[in-house]
Amino acid sequence: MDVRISGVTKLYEPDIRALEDVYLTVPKGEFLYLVGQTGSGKTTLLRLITREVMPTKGQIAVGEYNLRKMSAFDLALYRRDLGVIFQDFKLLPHLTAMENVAFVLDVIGVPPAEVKERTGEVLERVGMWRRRFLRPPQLSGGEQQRIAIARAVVNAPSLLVADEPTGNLDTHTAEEIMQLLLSINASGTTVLMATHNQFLVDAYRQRVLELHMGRVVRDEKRGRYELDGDF
Amino acid sequence: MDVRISGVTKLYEPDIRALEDVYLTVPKGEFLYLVGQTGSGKTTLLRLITREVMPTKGQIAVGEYNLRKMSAFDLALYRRDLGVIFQDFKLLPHLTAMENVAFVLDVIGVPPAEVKERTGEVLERVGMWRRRFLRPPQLSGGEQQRIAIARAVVNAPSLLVADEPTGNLDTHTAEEIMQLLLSINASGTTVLMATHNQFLVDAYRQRVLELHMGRVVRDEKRGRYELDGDF
Amino acid sequence: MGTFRYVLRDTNRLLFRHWGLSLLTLFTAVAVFFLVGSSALFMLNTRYLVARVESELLVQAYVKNEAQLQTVADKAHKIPGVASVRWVTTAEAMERLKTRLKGHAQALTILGENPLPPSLEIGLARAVLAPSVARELLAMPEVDDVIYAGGLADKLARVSRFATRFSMFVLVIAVTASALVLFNTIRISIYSRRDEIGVMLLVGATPTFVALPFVLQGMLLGMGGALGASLLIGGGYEALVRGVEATLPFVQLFRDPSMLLRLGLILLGGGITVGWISSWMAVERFIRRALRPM
Amino acid sequence: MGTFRYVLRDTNRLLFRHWGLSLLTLFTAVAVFFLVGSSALFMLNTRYLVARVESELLVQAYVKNEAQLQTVADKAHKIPGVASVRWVTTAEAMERLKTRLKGHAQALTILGENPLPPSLEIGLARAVLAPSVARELLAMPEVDDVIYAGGLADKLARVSRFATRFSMFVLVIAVTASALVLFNTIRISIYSRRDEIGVMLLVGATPTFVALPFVLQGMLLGMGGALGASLLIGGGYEALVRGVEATLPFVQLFRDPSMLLRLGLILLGGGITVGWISSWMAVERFIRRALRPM
Ligand SMILES: Nc1ncnc2c1ncn2[C@@H]1O[C@H](COP(=O)(O)OP(=O)(O)OP(=O)(O)O)[C@@H](O)[C@H]1O
Ligand SMILES: Nc1ncnc2c1ncn2[C@@H]1O[C@H](COP(=O)(O)OP(=O)(O)OP(=O)(O)O)[C@@H](O)[C@H]1O
Ligand SMILES: [Mg+2]
Ligand SMILES: [Mg+2]
Repeated sequence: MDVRISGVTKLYEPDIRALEDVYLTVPKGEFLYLVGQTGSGKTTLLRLITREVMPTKGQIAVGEYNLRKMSAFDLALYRRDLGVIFQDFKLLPHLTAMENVAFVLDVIGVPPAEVKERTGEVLERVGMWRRRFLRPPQLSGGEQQRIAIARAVVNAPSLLVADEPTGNLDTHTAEEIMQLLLSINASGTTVLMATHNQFLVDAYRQRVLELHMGRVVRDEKRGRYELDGDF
Repeated sequence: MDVRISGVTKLYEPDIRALEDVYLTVPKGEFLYLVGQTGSGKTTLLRLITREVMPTKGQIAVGEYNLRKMSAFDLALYRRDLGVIFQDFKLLPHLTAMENVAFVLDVIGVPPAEVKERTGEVLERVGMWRRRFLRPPQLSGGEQQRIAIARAVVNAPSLLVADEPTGNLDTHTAEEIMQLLLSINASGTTVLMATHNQFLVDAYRQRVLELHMGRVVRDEKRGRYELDGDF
Repeated sequence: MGTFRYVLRDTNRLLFRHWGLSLLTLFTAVAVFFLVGSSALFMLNTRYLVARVESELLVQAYVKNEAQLQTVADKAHKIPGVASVRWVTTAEAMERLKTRLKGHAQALTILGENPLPPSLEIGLARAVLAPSVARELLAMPEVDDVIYAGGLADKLARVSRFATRFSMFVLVIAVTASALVLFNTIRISIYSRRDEIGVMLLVGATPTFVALPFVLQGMLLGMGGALGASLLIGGGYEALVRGVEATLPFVQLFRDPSMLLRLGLILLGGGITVGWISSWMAVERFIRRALRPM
Repeated sequence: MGTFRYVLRDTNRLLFRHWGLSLLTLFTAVAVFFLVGSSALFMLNTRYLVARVESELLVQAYVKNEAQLQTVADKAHKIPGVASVRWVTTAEAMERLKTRLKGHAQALTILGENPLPPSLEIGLARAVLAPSVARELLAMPEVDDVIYAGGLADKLARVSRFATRFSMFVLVIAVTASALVLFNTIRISIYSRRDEIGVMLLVGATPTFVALPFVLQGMLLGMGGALGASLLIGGGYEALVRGVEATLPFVQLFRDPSMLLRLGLILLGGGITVGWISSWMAVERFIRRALRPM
């Protein structure tokens, strides 16, 4: 799915301008890095796309969905087409790693046999097959992150939204995960990835969008990480 | 406080060897990086020190505290001497950023006026003064991490345990936080920092301890990040 | 298919993963339905008692001579509200007076001829009817005089009305309290799982799908609570009836198996309904909140 | 200092930050204490009723001649369990017989000389004492015969015993249920804050410090619940008494302001105690679990 954001401003309660007059078009199949200092609005931008946040002003459309007006049922359908890696993982602590992944497929009514197969496959790919019976509190930070990644990609989404997916990973594992995201991107999935990982951005060059205090300050086709925000 | 770990092995429930025969002595005032792949046992090692985890075998002593046998009251006293930055922050979601920090001082009975002063000071240092009235769910990932850091250092601990304190920070902010940790270290606090941040480790050279599958595989006086685990 | 299986598995998980919580809710539900059931039994017994006492209220109609007893009895049967008619001949009236006077009955032998008049004892369906029945009887030419415990009839009518109203009131209070307590308990128990609800909605579960396990759980807990309460009440009431029979044979408690069974079924239906409504209301609120974008 | 201030602030926060939860707990507590208080009132009324009916039970001692009434009365007063003694002269006995026979009293005029003996009506403190008192009276040479409603005395004694036991049983059930429900509610409400407990302990709070706000909250909720219930019961009972007085003037409900006040105070004390114990037990468990290293 493609993403079309035009003239979006987001004000949070007291008077925090998280985003200001953002225009962004991401064609289907593109890979986009979202960079910027902490608090620059990356997560807010991604949350607009997952519709956890509504813009104060402006329009957002993803694929054929207009996010302004949407019934609860349509929202569910839309989110099934989305893969989301949350910055704070949002794993269910009382389910095992495997159940956390399978869960997404159960929710959308995939037959049990297929759930099992696809879950196993993706757990292998993120290297968590051996740890599949542990629950999140029993997993290391990096392991939890990999389960969150597995959950986001297991339903073969048309749009993948990844918020800081390598924050808890060592350089080597981060690269493996990056390979995984790239291969998913190669199969036609649009990928939006908010990241602070300078090493990855510089090593795997893609389109880079930099935010600074809620404004788009840079949009490069094959950009590098370095932030020019306030230096 | 100094840390003396000798012959520690930690087995988790089914049959996971998180740590195997670890010996480590950290003299008072030292700064130590703990590096290693995800799941190599860094958090487990730090949790032994905060006594969230008991070793299956071996001895741990921190300062004059022997962590094997300890009353609930002594444990509380010990933890007041400790500053901990948790990998998952562990902020209280219903308190404001400021209350989350002040809380640690309230707990140990610091007079209100002093609580206010010290809290304000440390919030300034991590650059969160302006956001002090927001609650964790209203903060960005990096902002939450900085509150967690502020909370860990506000009681001027003798030993600071930091688990991946820069995972959600951009390079610039990460360097600022690193400066803060170094200045605390310079005032005599022992610092143990588990990290995946190659850039920081290589830029601010300190003692490096590398874990691989629960074993110490490297211990360098002024080491670099690169993991030689399984390459 | 997958969905159905998931809902069942998840309901099961909700019930048994947090079995401590489930047990607590169940216990509360049992306590609450026990209260409702007991109030209902209290009401049944009150009404039963009043009905029995009412049936003992008699209107006494003194008839001019014994030959007319049949006529008056026939007419009396036709008056609405008359439940029974019993003849008291002159001889019987004398017998009664003798037993009333106990040891001093010999005094009556001095009387010679029996001066007591024959009468009819008329039982009523309801105490309130006494005055109107008495009036109709008095209007008959064959009837000499009518006596009934006017005060008692009045008292009984009032007690009956009061008891019905009071036990209705208790029942309504009990039902309201039970619904509220159950709703609160389920709400608190859902409250501790609100994160889960949020995550499910974020990965594309429909509101119905999310609500279903919680609602099923609520219904099962309500049913379990009602079932437990029914069994407890059944056993307890049986013991009470037996205990009363053994120690107080003159007291009669309400005892109608089909009525008691009906009470149990009503309780069960009520439990399921209350569990359903309260869990639905509780979970629906969290879903709405979780879906509302910031 | 800091600590004290913190505990107060935190208790306040627990109560008002999650005010919805607090309200629910409070409501449950009110409902539960209402149940306890009502059971207690029920018990008081039962005992009061039994005591009143017992006081109406009389033993009738027939004395040989009127001159001996004084002697017998003096002796009777000394028998333990005798509450009152009343003379019934021959003339008074005749008057009573006349009113008993109602319209047919003229029949008695035929008797001429009054054949009825004088007697003493002896009131008892407790119905069970009737047989022993009767035996002692009969042993007196001046007493001709003793009559009392043996069956009634026996019945009353049984009713009294049964009512006491039954209402005790109801009260015990109510108290147990209330403690359990309150404990469960507080436990569930603490359950939703277990993370908080864990974090507090991790930053060096002592178990007592962590428990204090929760325990205070439990005590306040228990107190609030008991207070609410007391007021409700006070008002409700007042209304009930008035309602009964207006519609059923012949029924007398228990009404002793100092006793009712005491009931309220007991309820209040019980509420605080139950709130304290149950919240302490609930939070202590979480603290122990949070402190146990893996
Ligand atoms: N619910 C909210 N209420 C108020 N302010 C909010 C809320 N959510 C976010 N903010 C503020 O909006 C700004 C942007 O937050 P956002 O999470 O988008 O940053 P970010 O770029 O993702 O940062 P990070 O790299 O640290 O994750 C922050 O200053 C934050 O404090
Ligand atoms: N409570 C637990 N029960 C079972 N296994 C556990 C538990 N906690 C940790 N483990 C396992 O122990 C191993 C070491 O975990 P640890 O959290 O120490 O890793 P780490 O070095 O901190 O990794 P990361 O960099 O990802 O945070 C992991 O494989 C993890 O799955
Ligand atoms: Mg973010
Ligand atoms: Mg870790």
